[in-house]
Amino acid sequence: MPNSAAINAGDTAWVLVSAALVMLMIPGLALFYGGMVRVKSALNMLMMSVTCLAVVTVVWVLYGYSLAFGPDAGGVIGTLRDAGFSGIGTHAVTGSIPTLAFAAFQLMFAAITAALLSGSIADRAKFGSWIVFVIAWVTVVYFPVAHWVFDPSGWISAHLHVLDLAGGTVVEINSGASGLALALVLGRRLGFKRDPMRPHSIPLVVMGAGLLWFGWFGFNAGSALASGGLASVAFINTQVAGAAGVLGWLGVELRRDKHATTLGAVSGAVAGLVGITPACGSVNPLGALVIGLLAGVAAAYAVGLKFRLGYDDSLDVAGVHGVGGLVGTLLIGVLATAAVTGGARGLFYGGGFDQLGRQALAAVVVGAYAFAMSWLLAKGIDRWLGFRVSRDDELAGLDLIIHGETAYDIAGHTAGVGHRIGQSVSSSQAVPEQDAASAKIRP
Amino acid sequence: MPNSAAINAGDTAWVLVSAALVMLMIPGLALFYGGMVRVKSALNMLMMSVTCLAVVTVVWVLYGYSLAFGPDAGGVIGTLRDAGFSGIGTHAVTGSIPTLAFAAFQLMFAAITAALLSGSIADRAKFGSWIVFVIAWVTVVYFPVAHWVFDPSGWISAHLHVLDLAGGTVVEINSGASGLALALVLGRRLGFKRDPMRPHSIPLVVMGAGLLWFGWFGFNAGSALASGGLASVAFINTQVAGAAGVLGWLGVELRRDKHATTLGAVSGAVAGLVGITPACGSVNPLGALVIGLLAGVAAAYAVGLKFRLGYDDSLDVAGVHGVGGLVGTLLIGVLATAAVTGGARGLFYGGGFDQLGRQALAAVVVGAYAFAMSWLLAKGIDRWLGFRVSRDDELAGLDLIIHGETAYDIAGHTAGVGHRIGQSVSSSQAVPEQDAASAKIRP
Amino acid sequence: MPNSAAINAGDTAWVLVSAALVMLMIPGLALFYGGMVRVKSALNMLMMSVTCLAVVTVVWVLYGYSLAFGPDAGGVIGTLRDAGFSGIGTHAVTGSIPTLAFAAFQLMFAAITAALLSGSIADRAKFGSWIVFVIAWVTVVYFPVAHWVFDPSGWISAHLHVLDLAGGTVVEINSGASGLALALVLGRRLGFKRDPMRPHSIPLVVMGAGLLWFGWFGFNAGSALASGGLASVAFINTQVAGAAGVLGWLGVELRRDKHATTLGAVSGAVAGLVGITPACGSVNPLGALVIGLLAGVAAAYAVGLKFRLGYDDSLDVAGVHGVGGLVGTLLIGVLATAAVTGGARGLFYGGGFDQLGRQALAAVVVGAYAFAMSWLLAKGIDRWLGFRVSRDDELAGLDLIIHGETAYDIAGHTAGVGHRIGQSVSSSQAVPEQDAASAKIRP
Amino acid sequence: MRLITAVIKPFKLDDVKAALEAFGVHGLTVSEASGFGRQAGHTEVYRGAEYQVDLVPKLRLEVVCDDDDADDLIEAIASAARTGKIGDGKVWSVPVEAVVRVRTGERGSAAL
Amino acid sequence: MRLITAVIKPFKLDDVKAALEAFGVHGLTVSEASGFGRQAGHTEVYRGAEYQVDLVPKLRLEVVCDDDDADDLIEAIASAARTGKIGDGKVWSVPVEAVVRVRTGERGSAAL
Amino acid sequence: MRLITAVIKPFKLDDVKAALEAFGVHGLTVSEASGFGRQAGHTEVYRGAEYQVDLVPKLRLEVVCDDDDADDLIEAIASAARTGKIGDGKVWSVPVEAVVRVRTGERGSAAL
Ligand SMILES: Nc1ncnc2c1ncn2[C@@H]1O[C@H](COP(=O)(O)OP(=O)(O)O)[C@@H](O)[C@H]1O
Ligand SMILES: Nc1ncnc2c1ncn2[C@@H]1O[C@H](COP(=O)(O)OP(=O)(O)O)[C@@H](O)[C@H]1O
Ligand SMILES: Nc1ncnc2c1ncn2[C@@H]1O[C@H](COP(=O)(O)OP(=O)(O)O)[C@@H](O)[C@H]1O
Repeated sequence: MPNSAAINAGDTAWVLVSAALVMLMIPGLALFYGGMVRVKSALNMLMMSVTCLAVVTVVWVLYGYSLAFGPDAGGVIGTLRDAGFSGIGTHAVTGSIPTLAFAAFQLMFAAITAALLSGSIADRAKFGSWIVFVIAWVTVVYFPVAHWVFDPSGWISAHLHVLDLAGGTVVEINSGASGLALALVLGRRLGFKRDPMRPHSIPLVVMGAGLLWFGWFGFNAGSALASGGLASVAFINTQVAGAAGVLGWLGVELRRDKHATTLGAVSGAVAGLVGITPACGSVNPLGALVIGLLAGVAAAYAVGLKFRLGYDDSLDVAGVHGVGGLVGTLLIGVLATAAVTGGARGLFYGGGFDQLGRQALAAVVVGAYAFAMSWLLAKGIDRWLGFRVSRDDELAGLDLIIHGETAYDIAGHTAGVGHRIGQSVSSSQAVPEQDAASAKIRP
Repeated sequence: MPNSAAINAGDTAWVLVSAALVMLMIPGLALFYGGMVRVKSALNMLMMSVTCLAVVTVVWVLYGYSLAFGPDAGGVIGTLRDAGFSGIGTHAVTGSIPTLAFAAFQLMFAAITAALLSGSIADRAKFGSWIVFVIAWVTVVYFPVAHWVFDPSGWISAHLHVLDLAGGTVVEINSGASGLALALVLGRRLGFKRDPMRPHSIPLVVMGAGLLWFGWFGFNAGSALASGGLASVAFINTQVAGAAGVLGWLGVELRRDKHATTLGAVSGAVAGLVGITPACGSVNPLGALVIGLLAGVAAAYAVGLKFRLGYDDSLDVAGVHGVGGLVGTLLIGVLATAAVTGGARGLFYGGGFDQLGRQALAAVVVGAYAFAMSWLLAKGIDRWLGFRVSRDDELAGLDLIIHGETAYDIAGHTAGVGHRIGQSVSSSQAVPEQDAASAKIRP
Repeated sequence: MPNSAAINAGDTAWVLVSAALVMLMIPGLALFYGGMVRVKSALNMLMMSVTCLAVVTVVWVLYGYSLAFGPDAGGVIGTLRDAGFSGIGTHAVTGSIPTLAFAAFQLMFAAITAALLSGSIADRAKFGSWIVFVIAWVTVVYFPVAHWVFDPSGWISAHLHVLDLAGGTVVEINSGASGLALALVLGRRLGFKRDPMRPHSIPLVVMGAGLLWFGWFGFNAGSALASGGLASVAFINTQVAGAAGVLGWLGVELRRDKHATTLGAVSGAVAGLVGITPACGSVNPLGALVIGLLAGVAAAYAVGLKFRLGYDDSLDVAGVHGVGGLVGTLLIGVLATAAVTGGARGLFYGGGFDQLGRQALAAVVVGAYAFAMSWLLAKGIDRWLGFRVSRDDELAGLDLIIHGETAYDIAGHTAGVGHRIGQSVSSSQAVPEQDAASAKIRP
Repeated sequence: MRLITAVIKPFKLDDVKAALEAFGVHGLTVSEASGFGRQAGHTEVYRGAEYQVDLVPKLRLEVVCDDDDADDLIEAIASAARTGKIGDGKVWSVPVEAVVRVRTGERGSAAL
Repeated sequence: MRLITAVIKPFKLDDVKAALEAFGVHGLTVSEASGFGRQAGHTEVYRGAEYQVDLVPKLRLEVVCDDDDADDLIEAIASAARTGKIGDGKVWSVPVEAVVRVRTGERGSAAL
Repeated sequence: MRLITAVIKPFKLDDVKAALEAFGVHGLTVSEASGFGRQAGHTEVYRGAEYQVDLVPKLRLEVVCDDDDADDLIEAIASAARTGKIGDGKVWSVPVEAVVRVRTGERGSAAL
């Protein structure tokens, strides 16, 4: 099937690769988060991400794409005309790429943004309630906000003329504010501030962070939706800000804790990458350096707030994504350079306070909307289904209780010893008086 | 060196990336499988995949490419003209990409398909016999079947007009049927159905599954061999089916076991991705949703068959790849839509039973050929070299016996204690009466 | 912003993807190395790579790119005109891609080459000194050598006409020689040759190797800086040499140790990939087979030298990268074929000793320069700051001492038990007489 | 001297330790263990196969003490470890003939 | 009361447990251990360097029982754990002065 | 017979083992343990929160021996394990009533 003439193979290749890269961020996030929790709920953490990937994808096909990018209704939301991708075939084009490639790319953004939220409620959420929340949240929060900012006819894009190439508002501030609301509704983990809740596997965290960084090139540079100068500057800015974020966070640690930690290094990387997400297509590499550094520093301080103020945003969604996204979104108003944006300039380059004001307004509106709606949704689900597991289940760990699994069986020579399959199978050997009918191996 | 005019840089970029993505599926599979076995044979599981990557690559260069895609001999096999890539330089073109790019892409398919088989004989195969089997199997089974389906002059492609973009027959049904044969020849693991043989590291399994999903975009959308509408629809279908597969498998688990497990989620993802492999270029996203869901459900039930029927397909190659591949290959005959295929239509879209019949025929022929030949090869090797390790070796675990290694040394503070390097080195300290000549550090 | 006409979207897509792939090699290397050391210093190993990624990136933006690829000064170094990428906007073009894409790609080379060195000094380096060394080393060693070989006006490139597509000299021989110098300056680990220092997690090593192999496609085939025939031959050669390297190393092991090990397989892969790095754009796939095989065999023997000769190149940077890089760089002089190079031919194809001589000269010069300068830098830093930790710290493990962390907390049911957060928090419960002022949770 | 061994639920360690410290005992040795007993294990499911895990995670504590303290200490440990639910564990004591502090070679009570 | 400690080969756990249950003993505590002894360890090779690992994996079982049962139990455990090959392990018993069930505070036989 | 239990610093295992072998003892059982005591633990920091880890890694050695050898063995173990720094650990002994070699059923000294 020959391509429509409007399709550029190079641009399409880049966007498809970028979509795959963003997809990889979801297992990356799962490992990043999963390594950071205690071993007894590690699988639950993985599952919250994995199910986002599954559930949001299905919702996206059914109606999500259409709400976010279907024909505009008043700058606020898309209509349902494109639900089920009806009428969108292989020849449909968006810009210089197939619409289905664009839809696949944007799908991944929705899925990972939802997955980000799971970090704020580690170790204590009912699994079914989480799934319900995810479906409600993407519908009520993510799709509209994506329409406002990413769709050319959305009100933030069309009227506020906010610069946000890859989602400082849609993804980062949105997830930060929503995560905070979730953490408040669910309350603190048992033992918060008393028991150590240290990462059970930092190599897993590093691996996850590595995949996140790698995928972020698709996230940011892929948002150019074409393969050329804009993608290239977004690419190198991403790299530079991630690097600077590492240095920013480690700097804070060395000053405060006297140790440069591995967890700090990768947390700083994520903070820097978050910071540059909105700005990657508006600043030059030196600007990216500043943004990454400040995002790293700000997030390193922000994560301590939860102990001071007593909310349990367990894996620091607000502290890293909220704060980092805010830093980046605002600093566009300072550091945007006309050589990169092709027009708009920040305060530092003589653009005055105009752009900065627009950026701040968008940040506040998105943050407030996300916080309020997420709080309402979470509260509603809590009333309806309960959102938090019982005390005993939380102490025992969600892996065993909810998923019937444990993460590892490597702790030495009892690995595999002292277990029995079902009842009858082992009993046929050791406990012959038991009833063979209780066999539990299922077809 | 300037490119030949026939080469499209965008298409080439996409196929090269896709080849790399499929390569990554092999370590991904290694981790996926390796995490699923007991710790005492985890490295052996990794090694079976790694050596496939090595051995199949070398065979491919020497004669494999030529057998699969060399000049056609009667629709059944390629001739040896292109052995060693002789005469295939940087200017040779296949479609709109360099032939060497096409050859690299197809190489990865051969390697991963062989690696898939290892799952059916976890924990009990002689390593040398496995290598011999792999060489024999790709030669006798994979290369011919790839020629039938993927080469335009192969009989299934040219005469049956079967739709199979990325290898539902060549890769999935083929590996499923061959894996089943292998499992039957080698017999059950000691303690099968009695001892629990639970995954030693589910985070490893999830990580492997993440890499598999990521790589699958190259596998499926790369099979378009160009970067445009077809690749894009294959891409989004892949995503959708993987997601639906998760939901399908978890649905079965919730109904049957009352737990939605992590292993189930990623198994469902793989089943969904397997299901869409043949169909990704023939159905629309809603079709992909149906295929992924059904593949997930079918595989979730199928894996239980091994306990019922008593064959030990240890990691469910037949249950996941065989069954999932069959579901996808057949459902093309139902759900193919002319808007995507550019012609052929499935039953549901008014295409009648024609395409469905062709699909079924191809599935049966490939499955039967693969099963029969694999059984013969495995039996032959078993007679000749023995294919199964001794009882004691199996109990002790293959890692120590075959590879002289253990997977982990992290179990706490005896890590690294109580070992000695060779004899003389430590003895020079603690056991001075021993003979220095027994030093074992090798140059 | 429309692209400049000189920019080819397909080529740009390929180089951006390649840059991302090479970036991924750094976490890949971190895991590869991190899995290979004892658990007590595993995080330190990860951190040495992660901080290279951060530090080298920042240095690259500030002045590194300009030293390596800025306006040539006598074939020896670039001038500082392009420092801070000043004047290099989104429209600047190098070849057929944006200059920023080229700069991002080359950035990753600098970062990973520096990270490679960390393997030679596992478990014993002061963290601050390592950072200082990295900055000095890229400035004094890497940037000049990159200019010599990779910049068209560098003396090795312009005058010696050495063939080295992806850095057999710049990356491999350079890191091998520098790593050896570092190992000599820091001296042997306590217990070297007496205690076993076995890998703490081979699955981590395999995962790292998988990411390295995957990323190497970007490293080698991306070095074509365009998406076409040259990239394709480099791609397939990379695959073939990695595969042959596995077989080469395992062959040596089977002959010598009677075990084909997992660590050996992935080490062989890396050796083969190292070997083909310079040669991937000069030989055909059969040539790649020979180079990969010989690199695997040579490295398998070379790693034993450290025990014989008594230098502690802990993770075999010299043994694998130095030796493998040398094999590849020299064999270009033997196996280069005009059909691939478009001109130059090796000894085997009738090219005489000319090319071989040039290759040898470049190898010797780069190796000698790297060794000498690295030795001087390391010695200087050792005098100035001390480069090695104290005996007690080395025994205790660097993770706890330097980073205040431990890698895992999964060893069973004491996971998370018996720890307290800070002083006051727990004391408020169990040891009430302690002083609340000693609280240690930091904002 | 006596050696008191206690098998307890892991999350009770901090309480037991506090009880010992309140008693003036500042040393103890802890190791991981698993117990079979009245307390039920749990079930895990992998690809549809259910595994019954009978071993329950426990911690095993050892305290060497003076003969006179033994009974009180046993009591203190048992109450600190008590939840009242099945599986709380056991405490037992055995007579010790000699005890040495490795660092100094001190013996008997002085070694504790 | 007696405390019986058995060091056995790991894969023999299920057999020993069955033997204990047949004897009417329904509680025991298991921990991981490693043994040096006559049984040879194994060799591992990493990048050409051979390591001799002398520690052999074992399980360590503890059962507190009545004095009268001790000898029979030792016998039962030993036969259940026996493979006849070197490294089968050891069983020993020591006198117990007191035993308490944590949950209830019961002492002596009632605590088992 | 006696059972000697030693809690030592992990890196001292090889020295203790050598001392035992020099004494003619060729069997022992090792398990992992953690100790609370005078020896300070360490501090870890994760995202700015400091954790004080009080448990210190130790190895726990068990040797069954003849009554006559017990005192000398305790001495030998203690000196081999000594570094002179806090946290070197403890060695204690308890009386053993019976010991059996699982493989053969041999009892008493013959079982060692
Ligand atoms: N006879 C015994 N000898 C040694 N340990 C035992 C014995 N019986 C029970 N235990 C240990 O005590 C734990 C708790 O025993 P269990 O019977 O479950 O509950 P409870 O002590 O509350 O009646 C077991 O998990 C096991 O570790
Ligand atoms: N004197 C001892 N004290 C404590 N444990 C011992 C002693 N001797 C042997 N063991 C334990 O018994 C195990 C088996 O001993 P070994 O000498 O290998 O075989 P066997 O008991 O069959 O002669 C050892 O691995 C060790 O755990
Ligand atoms: N009363 C005790 N009972 C059992 N083990 C103890 C006791 N006191 C100390 N230990 C063990 O001995 C180890 C060393 O004790 P510690 O007080 O730190 O140093 P030292 O023995 O040098 O005075 C502790 O970590 C603990 O494992």
